[in-house]
Amino acid sequence: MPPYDNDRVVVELTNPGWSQPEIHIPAGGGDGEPVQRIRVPAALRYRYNPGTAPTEFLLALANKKLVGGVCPETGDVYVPPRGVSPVVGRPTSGTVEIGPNGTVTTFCVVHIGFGVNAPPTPFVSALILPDGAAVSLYGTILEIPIEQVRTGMRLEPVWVDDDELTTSFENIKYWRPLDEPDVDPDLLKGHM
Amino acid sequence: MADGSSNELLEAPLVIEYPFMRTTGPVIGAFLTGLRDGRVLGITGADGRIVCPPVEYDPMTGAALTEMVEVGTEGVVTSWSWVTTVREGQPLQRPHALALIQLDGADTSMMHVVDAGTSDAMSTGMRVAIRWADEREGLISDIAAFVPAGAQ
Amino acid sequence: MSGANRVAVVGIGQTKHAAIRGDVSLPGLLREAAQRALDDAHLTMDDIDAVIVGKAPDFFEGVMMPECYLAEAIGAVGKPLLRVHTAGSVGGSTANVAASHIEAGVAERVLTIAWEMQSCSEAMWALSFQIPFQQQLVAGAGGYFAPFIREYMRRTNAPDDIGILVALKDRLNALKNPYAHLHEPDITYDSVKESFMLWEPIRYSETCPSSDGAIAMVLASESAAEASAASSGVPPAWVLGTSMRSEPAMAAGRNQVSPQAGKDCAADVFRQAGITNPRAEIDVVEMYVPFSWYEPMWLENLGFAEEGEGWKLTEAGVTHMDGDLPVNCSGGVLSTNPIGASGMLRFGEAAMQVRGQAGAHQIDGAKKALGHAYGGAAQFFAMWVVGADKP
Amino acid sequence: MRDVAIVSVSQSTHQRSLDHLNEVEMIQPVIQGAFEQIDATIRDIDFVCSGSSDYLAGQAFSFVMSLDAVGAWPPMAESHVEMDGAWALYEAWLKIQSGHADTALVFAYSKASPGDLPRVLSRQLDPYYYGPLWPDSVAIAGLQARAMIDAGLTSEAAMAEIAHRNRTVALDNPHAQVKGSASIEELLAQPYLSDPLRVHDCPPISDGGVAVILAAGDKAHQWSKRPAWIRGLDHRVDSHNFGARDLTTSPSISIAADKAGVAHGKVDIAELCTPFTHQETIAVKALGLGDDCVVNPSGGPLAANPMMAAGLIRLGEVANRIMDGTADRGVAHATSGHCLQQNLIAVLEGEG
Repeated sequence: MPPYDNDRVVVELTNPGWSQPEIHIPAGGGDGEPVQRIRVPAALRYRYNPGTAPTEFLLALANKKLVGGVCPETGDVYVPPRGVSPVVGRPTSGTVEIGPNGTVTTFCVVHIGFGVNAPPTPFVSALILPDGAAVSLYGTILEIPIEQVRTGMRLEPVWVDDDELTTSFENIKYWRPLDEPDVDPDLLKGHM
Repeated sequence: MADGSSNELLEAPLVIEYPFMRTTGPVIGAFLTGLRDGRVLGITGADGRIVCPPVEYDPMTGAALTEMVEVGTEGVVTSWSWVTTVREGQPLQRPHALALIQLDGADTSMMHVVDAGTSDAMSTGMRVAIRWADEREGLISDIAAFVPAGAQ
Repeated sequence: MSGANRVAVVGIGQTKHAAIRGDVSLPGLLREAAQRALDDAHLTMDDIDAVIVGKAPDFFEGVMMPECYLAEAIGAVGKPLLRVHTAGSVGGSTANVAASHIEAGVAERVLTIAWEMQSCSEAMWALSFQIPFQQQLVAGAGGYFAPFIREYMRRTNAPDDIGILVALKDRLNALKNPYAHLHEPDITYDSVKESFMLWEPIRYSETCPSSDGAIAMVLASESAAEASAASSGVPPAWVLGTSMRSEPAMAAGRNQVSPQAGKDCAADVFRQAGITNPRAEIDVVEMYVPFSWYEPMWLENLGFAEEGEGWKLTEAGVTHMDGDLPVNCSGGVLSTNPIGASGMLRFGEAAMQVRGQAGAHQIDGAKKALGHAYGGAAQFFAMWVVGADKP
Repeated sequence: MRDVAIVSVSQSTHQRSLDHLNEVEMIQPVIQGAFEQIDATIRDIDFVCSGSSDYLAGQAFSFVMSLDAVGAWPPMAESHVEMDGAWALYEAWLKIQSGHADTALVFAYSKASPGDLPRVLSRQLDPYYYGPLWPDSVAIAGLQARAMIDAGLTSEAAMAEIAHRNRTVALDNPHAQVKGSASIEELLAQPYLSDPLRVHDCPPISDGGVAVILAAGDKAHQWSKRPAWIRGLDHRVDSHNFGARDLTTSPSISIAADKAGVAHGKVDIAELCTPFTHQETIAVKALGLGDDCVVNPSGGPLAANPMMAAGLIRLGEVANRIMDGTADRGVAHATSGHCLQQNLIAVLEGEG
């Protein structure tokens, strides 16, 4: 059962509950239950354009590549790039290819997944630092027992089949372990 | 270096959609219940004016209001504009008037639509009447539209 | 503070918080809190010079800039009305912005209200509807924060039941707070431990609920505060310091376990309040803890414990009501979470403590209290220190 | 009260649609522009406050991402209002008045192009009675215009004249989106967009942003030869119930004008955030402006109307004319909600 629905009951108020003041309603209404709660659907439709730097990132993803934006002052590579270095407020000076392999910087075990793309639970959701990047991406780790997942572990992305590649994050189906030595977790502290 | 040749413009639809649920409290609930029952309620304002649709708090002083009264189902257009570009969700999917309508017995106006056919049929001061929805469920849309009085 | 006019809290009112407040409309919810705050201050709407409101994203309730619609309900017609939005910290930020009206001398008495009616939609939806091209958040909202909790555990070697202790304490404290959303008299260590694991290490009973609720406060200048207190018989809570700090969501060198913005904000607010040893000088803390483990994490971030030592305070019972640094006597966010209001509830509960108003969850003789709020990717912080004695 | 001034103003060249930029990419050069004008950096700033709305582009937590454009690292004292940037400036001004800051960066922006703006703005209405009817913002403005016309307070010709003047002066505004105008007769020959409003009576839909830097006392003098001192600043809200209030007047503008001291001296220029032609008439009257006051020398929101920024731009336009010496005293106005429900008034003055 989705835990978030557990407590969704309309309360019967007791002290110190407080209702709006008693009102006087003129006689003559019907004998149905008074309206207490209404359902008002709303749909808003937008066009979505990701912006210049994210577009570069998405086009690269369609070619099974990861790119990040370079901070003009520190040289740190931000992924996904948004066009601006968040630490200096200046445009990133171009994009560079990073990864695609990476390192787990931290993770959790998910027992309640959301959306149609969620793998069967439990699964590991991790922050993964692509090689050459300064910050981590979220990703799912499969092909390894959950209890063996650890910070510092090396990973590679598993891409969708070539004929399914689109300009989408979903091109990376998940990440799986590489047979490489772990990275010292303390070196990853500022890169989550 | 990946080259920055992103002249390509990526675009996709983004839909933000939800079936919002709203608790009504006593005053709004009584008004919507009234619509379901085929009558219109107003509320007596701090200055004695009858406010319709009824509000919980006086529009000028903010005082909590409690005395609901029944008003008419016909009234007078106090202002209007003509909607030519009809949009999703509007009660009438053809050109119509958006109007402020002061119902008989009320001292303030309600915003709703008038199904007048053409803008030539609209004028400030014209009398209009409620055309009820076929199925009423306790929503503002229980008033399907207003129509020129005598035409409903 | 900085030579500005003194500010005090003279009225506090909150709603009964619940999953669905089926008895009130959206305006009625705000009004309930506002009227209680005014009654507490022995004032009326007419006495108020400005109204400052805050809530989390408009998508939650499906009303854009709802303060315009709510103007009458909160007595704002003909007055200044300001709407703050700083993500989860908004309740705290809103109180701070309200205080700045008095400090700046543009108002004598202001009403500040923060709220959320989560029953209008679902926060899980509003926080995670799918944006084209972007990554689907298959892990949900908790999946965003749980990895940082795991990293905290890794760095500190904290025992894995510290979160259970926090959840149990806060939910038991909530039993002493009649306004709290969750009242679970049968809760036990084992029931928390056995509750559904959501985002390991976070269990269901270690997460906050979704609540409808609002809180309002009346803030006043020194002379107005003394007049109000003389009338109401309840002493003011003097605002000894207010601070806000923000940092980017992602930055090389960011420490998401103990963000620099939180450290800077705490240092600033304690400096303003003349506090050099917060552990010794602060009597009670209302801290924004939406997931249990954030209590030990914030104890360190706020300077109440050395780095890596926060969990030891929790484990030793220091943060219990009978400990020497009680945290979240109200039951906290873990028991009540109308998102936009949750920060101001922390600020308001802190003020209730130094006014001696907290009833069954009162800490006797509380003189100085910290209210704390945070939001976004643990990147927006707002805090205030309130005291029983005029600065 | 401390002496606080606007010392730098930067804004976008507003456009109907900036599809290739995200909001961060759009606002960053504007913020950078405000710094470059006074040779300052974010390190010189004590407080940052911004204004934006998630509903316009359909971006939840839009302001979280736009913080990247500030470069808030190390962390900064920062806040955000879900309002026009003019109210962000108000919050920053309070921060300076209370002594917590001497300088502030204020910015605001929106991309309204991704959505159907007139429909999106219906989400501001009473969610029980009016939201479910999805009335568009132009038709709602039409109700107010009709009330003005019926009361004899304006006419379609007078409204066209206002449009003509604003669009014509916009030729001299490098940031404007709608520049130049057909003759009044030609305008009046156009069909209605939403009777009684024609296209020229309505604002364009714009993407864009604005950034302003505030400084107190000596710091203002250091950054500007002739700072635009904020001598009065107040804002007020009217009832949301526009079926219960007189739409032909604006009590909130009148109160704010009185509190801000508009009448305490000659007003050389006024920049009014009146997105519909008939609203200029309401605002001019409520402010008590005389015939010798130049109204909307920039072309106002009829020439470019980036939501959430348009009000702060009005303060910036007045400040620029004071800083460059073309005006000594000016009034700026910002608005929020339908039918001028909420209004802010600022009085700006040069030295002396």
